[in-house]
Amino acid sequence: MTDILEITDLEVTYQRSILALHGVNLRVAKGQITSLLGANGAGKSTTLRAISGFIGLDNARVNAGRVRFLGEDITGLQLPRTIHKGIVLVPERDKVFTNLTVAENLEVVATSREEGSKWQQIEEEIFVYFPRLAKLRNKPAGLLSGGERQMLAIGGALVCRPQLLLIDELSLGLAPVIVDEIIERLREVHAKTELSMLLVEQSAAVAFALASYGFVLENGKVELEGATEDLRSNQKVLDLYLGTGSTGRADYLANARRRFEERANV
Amino acid sequence: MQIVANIIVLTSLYALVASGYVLVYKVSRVLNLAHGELMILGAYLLVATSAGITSDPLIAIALTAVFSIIVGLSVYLLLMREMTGQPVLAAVLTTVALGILLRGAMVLIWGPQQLNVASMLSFENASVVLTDSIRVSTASLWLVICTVVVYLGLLAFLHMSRWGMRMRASGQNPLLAAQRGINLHTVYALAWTLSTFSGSIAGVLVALDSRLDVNMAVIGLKAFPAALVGGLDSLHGALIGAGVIAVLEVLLIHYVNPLLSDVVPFLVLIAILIVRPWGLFGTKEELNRV
Amino acid sequence: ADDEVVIGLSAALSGGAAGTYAAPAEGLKLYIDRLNEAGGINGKTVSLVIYDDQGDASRAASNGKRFLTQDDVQLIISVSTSATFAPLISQATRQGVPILFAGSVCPAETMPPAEPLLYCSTGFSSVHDSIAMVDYLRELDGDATVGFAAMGIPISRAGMEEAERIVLGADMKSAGIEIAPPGTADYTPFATKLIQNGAEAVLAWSPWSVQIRFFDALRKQGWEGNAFVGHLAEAELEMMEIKDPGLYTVGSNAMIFEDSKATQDLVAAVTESGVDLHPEAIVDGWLGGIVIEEVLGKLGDDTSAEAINAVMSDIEIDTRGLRGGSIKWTENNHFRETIYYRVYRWSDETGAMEIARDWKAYEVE
Amino acid sequence: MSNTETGIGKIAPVRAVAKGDGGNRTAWMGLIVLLALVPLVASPFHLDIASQIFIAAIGALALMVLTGIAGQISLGHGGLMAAGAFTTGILYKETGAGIWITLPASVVAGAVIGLIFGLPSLRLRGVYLAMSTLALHFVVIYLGGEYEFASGASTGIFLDPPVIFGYELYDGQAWYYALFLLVAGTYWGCSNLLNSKTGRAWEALHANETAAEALGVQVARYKLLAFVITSGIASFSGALFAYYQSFVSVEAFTLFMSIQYIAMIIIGGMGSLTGALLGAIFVTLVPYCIEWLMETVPYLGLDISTASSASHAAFGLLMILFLVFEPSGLIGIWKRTVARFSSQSKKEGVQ
Amino acid sequence: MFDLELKDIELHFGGLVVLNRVSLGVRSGELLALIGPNGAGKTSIFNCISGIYRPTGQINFLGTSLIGKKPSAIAELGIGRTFQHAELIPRMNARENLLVARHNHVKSTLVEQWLRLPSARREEADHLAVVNDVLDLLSLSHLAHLPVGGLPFGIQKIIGFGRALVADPKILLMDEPSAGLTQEEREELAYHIDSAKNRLGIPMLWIEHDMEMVSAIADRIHVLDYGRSIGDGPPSEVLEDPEVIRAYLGTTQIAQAVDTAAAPLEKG
Ligand SMILES: Nc1ncnc2c1ncn2[C@@H]1O[C@H](COP(=O)(O)OP(=O)(O)OP(=O)(O)O)[C@@H](O)[C@H]1O
Ligand SMILES: Nc1ncnc2c1ncn2[C@@H]1O[C@H](COP(=O)(O)OP(=O)(O)OP(=O)(O)O)[C@@H](O)[C@H]1O
Ligand SMILES: CC(C)C[C@H](N)C(=O)O
Ligand SMILES: [Mg+2]
Ligand SMILES: [Mg+2]
Repeated sequence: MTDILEITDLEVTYQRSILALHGVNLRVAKGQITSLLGANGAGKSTTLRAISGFIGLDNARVNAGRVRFLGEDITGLQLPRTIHKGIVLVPERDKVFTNLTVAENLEVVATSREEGSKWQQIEEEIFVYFPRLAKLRNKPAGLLSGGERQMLAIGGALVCRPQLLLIDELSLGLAPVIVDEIIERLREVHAKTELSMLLVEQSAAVAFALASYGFVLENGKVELEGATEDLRSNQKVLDLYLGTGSTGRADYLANARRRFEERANV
Repeated sequence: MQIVANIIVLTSLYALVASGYVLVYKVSRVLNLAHGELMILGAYLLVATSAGITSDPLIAIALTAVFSIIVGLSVYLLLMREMTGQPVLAAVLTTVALGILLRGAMVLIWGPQQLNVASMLSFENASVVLTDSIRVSTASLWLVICTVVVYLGLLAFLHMSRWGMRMRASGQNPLLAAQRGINLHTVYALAWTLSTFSGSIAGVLVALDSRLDVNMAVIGLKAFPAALVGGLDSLHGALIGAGVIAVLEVLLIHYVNPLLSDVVPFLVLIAILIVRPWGLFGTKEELNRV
Repeated sequence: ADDEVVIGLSAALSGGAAGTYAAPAEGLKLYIDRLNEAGGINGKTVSLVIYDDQGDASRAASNGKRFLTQDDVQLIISVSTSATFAPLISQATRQGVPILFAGSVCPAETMPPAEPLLYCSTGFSSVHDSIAMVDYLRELDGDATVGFAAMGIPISRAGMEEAERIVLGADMKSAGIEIAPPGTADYTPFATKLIQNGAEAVLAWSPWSVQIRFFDALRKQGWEGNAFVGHLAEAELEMMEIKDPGLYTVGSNAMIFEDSKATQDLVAAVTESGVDLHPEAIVDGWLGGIVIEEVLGKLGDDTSAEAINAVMSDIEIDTRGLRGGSIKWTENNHFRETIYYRVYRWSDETGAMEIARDWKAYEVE
Repeated sequence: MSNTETGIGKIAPVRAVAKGDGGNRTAWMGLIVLLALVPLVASPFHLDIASQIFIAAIGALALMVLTGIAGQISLGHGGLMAAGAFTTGILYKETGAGIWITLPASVVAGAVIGLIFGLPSLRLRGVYLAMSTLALHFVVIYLGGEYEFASGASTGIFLDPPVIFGYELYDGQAWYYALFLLVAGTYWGCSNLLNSKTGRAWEALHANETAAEALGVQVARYKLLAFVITSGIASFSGALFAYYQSFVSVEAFTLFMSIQYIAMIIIGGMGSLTGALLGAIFVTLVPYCIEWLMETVPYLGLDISTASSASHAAFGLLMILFLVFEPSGLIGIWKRTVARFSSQSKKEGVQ
Repeated sequence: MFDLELKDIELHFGGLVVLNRVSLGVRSGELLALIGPNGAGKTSIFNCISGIYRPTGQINFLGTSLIGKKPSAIAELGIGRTFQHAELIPRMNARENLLVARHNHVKSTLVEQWLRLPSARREEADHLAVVNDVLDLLSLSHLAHLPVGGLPFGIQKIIGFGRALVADPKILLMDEPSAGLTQEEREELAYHIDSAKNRLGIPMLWIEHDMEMVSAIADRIHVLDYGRSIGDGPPSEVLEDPEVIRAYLGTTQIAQAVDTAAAPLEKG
């Protein structure tokens, strides 16, 4: 099985001084969905953005390490050249152009050569994946709900014809029912196109529902990796990300109280 | 009736200058306070071409257009590009600094004296008799024509071409635009180039119509309320804003006190903005949602 | 040292007004340089300290402080806008250092009754120019309805108000004063108003660029009357370009085209110096130099500011053909006792500049 | 949750991170002593520059509070200074009033104008607000000009040196000390305000008005308060300017002046009072430095007027270089230097 | 009786009906969870209570009507709130951010503050003590001196929670306080919410998507669906309600993923 993406010892700093990643190693297998789990500030978003390329706007820089995409070294490659290589990111926040309509949000991405009927076809394809969007076609994206925005953002990313799709916080702030729908849609897309994906998630449940392999990031380093089945039975993952601690099912207050007591005893 | 003609000419001037503000603001939220100087630089470029390269006025003007495009592009590539990612206020101040630099440089090169560009080009700025009671100068007539053409061109470009759509998208969310494969630098460079180009046209025509000296850069300031009344990111807003300001200015000069023509447009601007904080046609910027 | 007189020159060398003032300032420097090269006057050399004030009040204020506290000048010369007067005057008078306006507009304080320390040798002056303009206009066409074009700065407005008063007092009709604010983009609306008010002749006294744009705007609307403007540094060159016989300048400097002995000397000096200057534009500065030469010539061993002031308050300066008559300063009058005006215009017949009326004397009251 | 339980009531007051007075007490005292000694050695010319810096510093502090802290962009700063200068000038000319009347009157006039021109800020943001404050400039200049013209003071209004407790404030040293005290007082007052409820309310409405309002900050009131207080201070510095230069005229207050003040707070470093001081120093000094360079560097064959346009251009260029290469402002350089030193000394300590 | 009561609230944006005759109430000492799909109008309800949006209908808090009042005036009545996106002041540190929330408790006058008179200084120290207590309580003290802009989002949310607490609220509105937190942090947050409720005995209104957390600590749940109320009652009842399941919870693929270790995707 070939890896579409391979990251070795990646180090990233913000504002020349804040070290966000120190030595991340991860791989994404071609045609597979891989998940990246981790706590807040672990560096998940930073990892995705380092892959898809920073722009001058954020004062971030890759200091060390390599990013290889389809065997080619793309370390430090800037936007939008990474897009032309086939790496597309759905960001965590601000993921749609609120002043453009849904259709324009999709259209703005297409290259100038894709005129007329060809473009129509691309658009229809997206509407097949996300039928909800078809109805909203002429609505300014600023009026969409969170779930609709997420779908539109994924749709917009798909129009870029990615070979590797990066999604940051797929389920953040979305209702369970919407999360279900999006998972379903992504599965469809994946089934049809065998698109390789790297998903960042807080919720291990969502990650495990989609991905076949996973990495766990902690404090800017990969702490754990493995096939989803293995991760799922890993005690640490259970504790940290699934909340199925010793009591089996989450007992929020008891767990917290226990930890407070432990801390107090130290 | 002459008053109406005066209003139309002044509207065209302000509108042409204001379009430059709008273009740059629309894509980058940067208010280009060096626009007045860039406009005048266009006229000085005409002086330079006609003195140094060709004496044929038409070729000189065409060459000036090319040079102004080069100037716009270089301003972006050498300067404003460096400001991507900095706070908007810093970018705005950079344009102020650019203005100061350009002023100094223009005096250094072309001297502080007022130049008679029309006579240098042997362009006879004849008075054109439109009706018995209406006369305008040839250059003002050109000014009106150019403004119409520039506006039609820009509107078509922004709303019908994909690059126009990209400019709108980049203005709203640059990071996402980049993440969707839009080359921000191309978009910004395009905006600066178009803006400098239209500004230069205004500069050349104003210089042909009256004279040329660096002080005329203040016309940039006077076109300001025009761009704002309409809404800084709306092209047709700028046109209407220019109309409002020009009407006010001409009527104040004619019927009230000309000294108020500096003050009143700004007061009217405030009044309009208080009713519509984003100008008559500007996009309502996202309220703070919490 | 006693054999050196330190003079401070604050001038609008850059900035918006440099078009009018940079050249005279350079001319003055040129004159002084020549004096020094020739060994100075009366055994004294002049050390000229020049600071740019950009025509800006705050800068002039710090220039003034610098002259007085750092350079210890004995005389200050101003070749700049009226905006710079107040700071210079307020500081210099307190320290008892005289100021010579040589190229700047003459402030009212130099005219009778004159302030003790302020002197003016400039060839234009808003109120007196207005008197001469109206006078000439009446000779030309006593029935004309007269319009006035001013700029929104105090000195220009004052001049035009005075002119209107004289016109009305002489039973002529006024078409009103149009005041264009600084930074006006288009003078057409102002011109329209003057035309519609029936102006048959127009008087203007303001910075050259404003006078001339007013005039352009009038002509563009097919107006065919005569215009009378102040004779500022840019005037001669521009009039030769405009070639409009209806445009008259009224002022007290001679023009270069006359090719008189005085102007020939001036042109020769400029050519010899190799400095890139238009002789036409530097006359006021040159005359400032002459004033200094004459004053120092009369100065004894005491080169203090008081001594210089004492000399200046009672002196008659030969203008060597660059003006009509001499500049005579007395205790009470630091402008001149008699001012001579000449009127110039372009002549279509000869295809050259001509003197429309030769020197005429006006008493200064 | 009550403080008596935990007994941490006696913690030292927080030092603002954002406003950072950046340094400890002894350093400040040292600096103050040093500055107090300056007039003993400096030439009158240098004292004049110092005084110009002090006047600029007061104005820059005001603008920093308004723009850098409360987030309200203003291009009307020059207009406000003009308002102060004219209030003083007119009062002096018409009534001969002394400094104890003219200065407070200028502050009040500035505050009132600030209140009026702060009103649009309740609706407008960003450049739109900036433009509406530009109107302030034009209005004040128009009114001042009409006064000058009507009163026949076409060369401007002259002021005699102010008399304080029978002592005439005229020579450079006296002004130096007086202005120095006023700057220190303004800095101290502003910094107190910033470390209080008021300053925090300004920061809050700067960050997000809606959220601030929901936290109980009366956004409208605090915005206007920011305008009133800072306009009062700006107007005060305008009055000082008038006294210091002994004249008032509309032509002294150009739009360029407002832009210079904006330049001061940006070059100094947004959000920092110390930055405002650094910015005032920088912007005031630069033209002199350029001039000095042009004099000292072997004569480039420039005639005088070319040289001064060149210095004009150089000022623009320098500002550009600064903005491009040091966007966090002088205070950023300062903090980095301090950080480097302290981290170095820490490292050395470990070794 | 309800401490806070909303009756027949309606809210429109242009043509969009955001809230359609919503009524709900919270008692003192009660934790009411507000759930519903994205865009259901949950945040809008908070904004109506805070006075940021102007709905029609009635909102009464402890006998005072909130309709038509300004947000700051409403906050002064003791309504504390956290925001979906934290909305901290990025340049300030955590301590100062919390001090901002003491705004309405500061009594010193402008002049006292300006001149830093002893009275102002003393008062400042008192407020600081309250703030430090809360920071301690939330184990945030070690971060208190850092500008919050650079802190992870999750920490910012907890600081936001602290900011609401420090204002001594008479009611607490929390907008998705757990979004962006890890499981561990969620458990601790749940603990803090629960203990604050018990200690202060105030009513609390809480928007949440984490159903496990909701069922663990909420006293009652109110369900919104596209601007309408579709359920209200104790967690056990509401979460079993077929309509709620249809509109909001869905067929819970996620639960399956966790519980039955659903097979990974066929591919690969
Ligand atoms: N623009 C920035 N400037 C400075 N530091 C930053 C910036 N963006 C992120 N960081 C820091 O980098 C680290 C990693 O952040 P990142 O956003 O990658 O985390 P994450 O795992 O995506 O967290 P979250 O779950 O909150 O999205 C954090 O400590 C964060 O504070
Ligand atoms: N200021 C506004 N202008 C226009 N539409 C708005 C505004 N505020 C909210 N809406 C719309 O009202 C609807 C409800 O929004 P609200 O933010 O209350 O949802 P929510 O239930 O909090 O959703 P989420 O779970 O995603 O936070 C959405 O469709 C939203 O787009
Ligand atoms: C008419 C002009 C000579 C006036 C001059 N520009 C000034 O401001 O003083
Ligand atoms: Mg993230
Ligand atoms: Mg919400």
